[in-house]
Amino acid sequence: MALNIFKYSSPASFYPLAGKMVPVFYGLAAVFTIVGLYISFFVAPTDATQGEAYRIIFIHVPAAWMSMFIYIVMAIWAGLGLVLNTRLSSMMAQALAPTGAMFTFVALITGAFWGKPTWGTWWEWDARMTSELILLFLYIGYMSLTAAIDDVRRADKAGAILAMVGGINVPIIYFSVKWWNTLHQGASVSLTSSPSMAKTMLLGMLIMAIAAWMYSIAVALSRVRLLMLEREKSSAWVQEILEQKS
Amino acid sequence: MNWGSWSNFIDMGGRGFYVWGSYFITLICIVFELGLLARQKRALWQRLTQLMKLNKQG
Amino acid sequence: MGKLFIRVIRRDLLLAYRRRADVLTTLFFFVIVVSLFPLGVGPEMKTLRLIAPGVVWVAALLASMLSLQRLFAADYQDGTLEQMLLAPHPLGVIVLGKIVAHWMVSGLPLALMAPLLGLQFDLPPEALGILFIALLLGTPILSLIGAVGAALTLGLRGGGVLLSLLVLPLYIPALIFGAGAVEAYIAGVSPEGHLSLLAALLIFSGLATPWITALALRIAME
Amino acid sequence: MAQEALLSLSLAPVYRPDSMLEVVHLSCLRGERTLFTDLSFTLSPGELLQVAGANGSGKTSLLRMLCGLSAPLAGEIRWNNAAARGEDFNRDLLYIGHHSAVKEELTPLENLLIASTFASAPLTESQALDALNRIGLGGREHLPTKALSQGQKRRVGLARLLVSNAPLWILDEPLTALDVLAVELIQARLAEHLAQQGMIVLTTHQALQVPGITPRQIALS
Repeated sequence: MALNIFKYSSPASFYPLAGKMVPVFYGLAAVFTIVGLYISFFVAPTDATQGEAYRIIFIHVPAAWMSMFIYIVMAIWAGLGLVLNTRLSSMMAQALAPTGAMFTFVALITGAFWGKPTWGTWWEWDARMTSELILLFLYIGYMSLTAAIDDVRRADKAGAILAMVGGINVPIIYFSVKWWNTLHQGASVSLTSSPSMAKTMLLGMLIMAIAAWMYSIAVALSRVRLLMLEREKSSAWVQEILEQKS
Repeated sequence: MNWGSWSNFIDMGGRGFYVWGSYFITLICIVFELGLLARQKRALWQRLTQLMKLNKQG
Repeated sequence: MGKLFIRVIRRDLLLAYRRRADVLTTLFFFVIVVSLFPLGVGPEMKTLRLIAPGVVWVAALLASMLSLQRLFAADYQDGTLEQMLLAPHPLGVIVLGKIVAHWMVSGLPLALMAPLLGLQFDLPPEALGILFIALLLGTPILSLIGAVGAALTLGLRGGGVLLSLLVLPLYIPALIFGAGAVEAYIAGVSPEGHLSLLAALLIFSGLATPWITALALRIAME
Repeated sequence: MAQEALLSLSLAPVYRPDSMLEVVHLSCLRGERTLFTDLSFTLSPGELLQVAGANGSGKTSLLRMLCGLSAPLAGEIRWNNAAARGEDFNRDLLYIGHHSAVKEELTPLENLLIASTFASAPLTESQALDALNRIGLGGREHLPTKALSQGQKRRVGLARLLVSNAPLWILDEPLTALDVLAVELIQARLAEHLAQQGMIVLTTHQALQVPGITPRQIALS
């Protein structure tokens, strides 16, 4: 096992392995999405307090989970890259960032779509929405910083520092916004606090979250393959792949 | 959950715009991300094969 | 160690004194931004009193963006930063010295100026005092966190804009507690909680950020 | 400028007779280009190593790597049988790079005094004044450096050579922008440092004539 990890942590052997994994994860993502959507629309009952509008949570909540999970995973990969100086982990971090930003954006937009019929406004300055917005800023900052640095080694390391500093800050920001919010007015309804939440609702949310996981893995893997090709373009294994293709 | 008719399903108890709007935007986001990725992939392959040809000539 | 720390501060203060126009520019920027708000919002004193703490704080954040770009830039360009990295002392101590000096010429003047600007917004005298204390505790946090961003974006094209993008989101807790202290007082609540949290944030960032900045500088210089 | 005057006040390097700089299988990557691979050499007390090579061949990269400013792609650099990094190594090192770390807003005296506080041995004002005098900046100690000529600014940075007691000197183009007299002075100081069992690694585009020393050379292609 240890030998395997060692072997696959080199881009040359990880590239073809990732290539085989990508379609599998796309397929799984499609299957889980179909099942999840079926449960969301045809199994889960109407919510007693929120009516049909609650069906937005089947994408909102998984997207919000993903936005946070991906940030944590990204910060861990980036940190590993900084400490252990492994090329692949830094590339994984950079491959995850755009997908994380996408889910953060989706969580914000769907939150607004849920807020309008429920709160009566598109936006509320509650702790979750605000932290989600700041998370989007952090993702954009990370991507801009790594894109602005030409030297890849510096880009990896500087990105890692930013990702980790941001990671420490997210909970601080969350709690400070929460505290600030309770002092001002206090958000009334929360998306998931409905007491009448049926088991099927939870099941739908979980299955959609699994679908989002599968999708993220597939996209991140195919993006990390591009990064590998780009960065190692003069190495023997990339040349070999290019020969085969043409 | 039995919706009865298509129009009921589309209407979502009067919240159709919000429910379908958020699902639609999510779809757009995913399509956008995948499209961007495919474009990056094409551009990179093109660049790399060109580079290889140049290297072979020179 | 302490001696070195003092020497770094004295050096940077001397340099700032020789380039005092820069210091004044930041201060005037702060004054102008704060003074623009009543013109945009309208002269209704009740509204102005309400927004005053937030306005002063946001203006302080923006002003710190202006001055942060200069924190390491000159030393980077003339090779002094290389000498600091190669000095037989912990880099974090040198960095902390530079941050303290930076705060004395950028944050401290803002804190001293703020009560005067608060008068434009008809804040009561006690609120002015709390505004001053909050800024006194909060502006060093801006310099400390900002230093990490300044080190990360060192020497990059478009570094100034990038710096704001990276650092401004991280300023949010300081903004919330800082502006909140004054708002709480005006609303008749004790501002003690806000100020203690601000102090906790200051201690935390004071302990952590010099070392993170030092690491970022080493990475930037590779 | 008499060389005896130079010798009289210079500090002897604090060295160990078994001091050694070892470079083992060093490789350097800049951007996507490999600048050099498998570079090995050792430097013993009293030796001078001149790094030669065309522009862009990696001379500055090598010197920065020797200082520990950047990490090698492969290989290692050892100082006195330990990795050449950290505060102990820095205490033994004097590095003067492309940019000579001179602040235009400060006077030559302030510059030298501040530079010496970053190094381990702070100078007294009279020591600093004396060094500036010897390097030909007498009478200009209290002028702002921005009022000086290019060559004089360079001398402000190089004044550190006169007061350094570090055994290992790493100098990137120390002779550029200097007039004949200053070049002679610096070369004499280098000779003195070597005679006191110091070590020097440098790059230069000019002909190097250190009295009594034949420099070893390595060429980067």
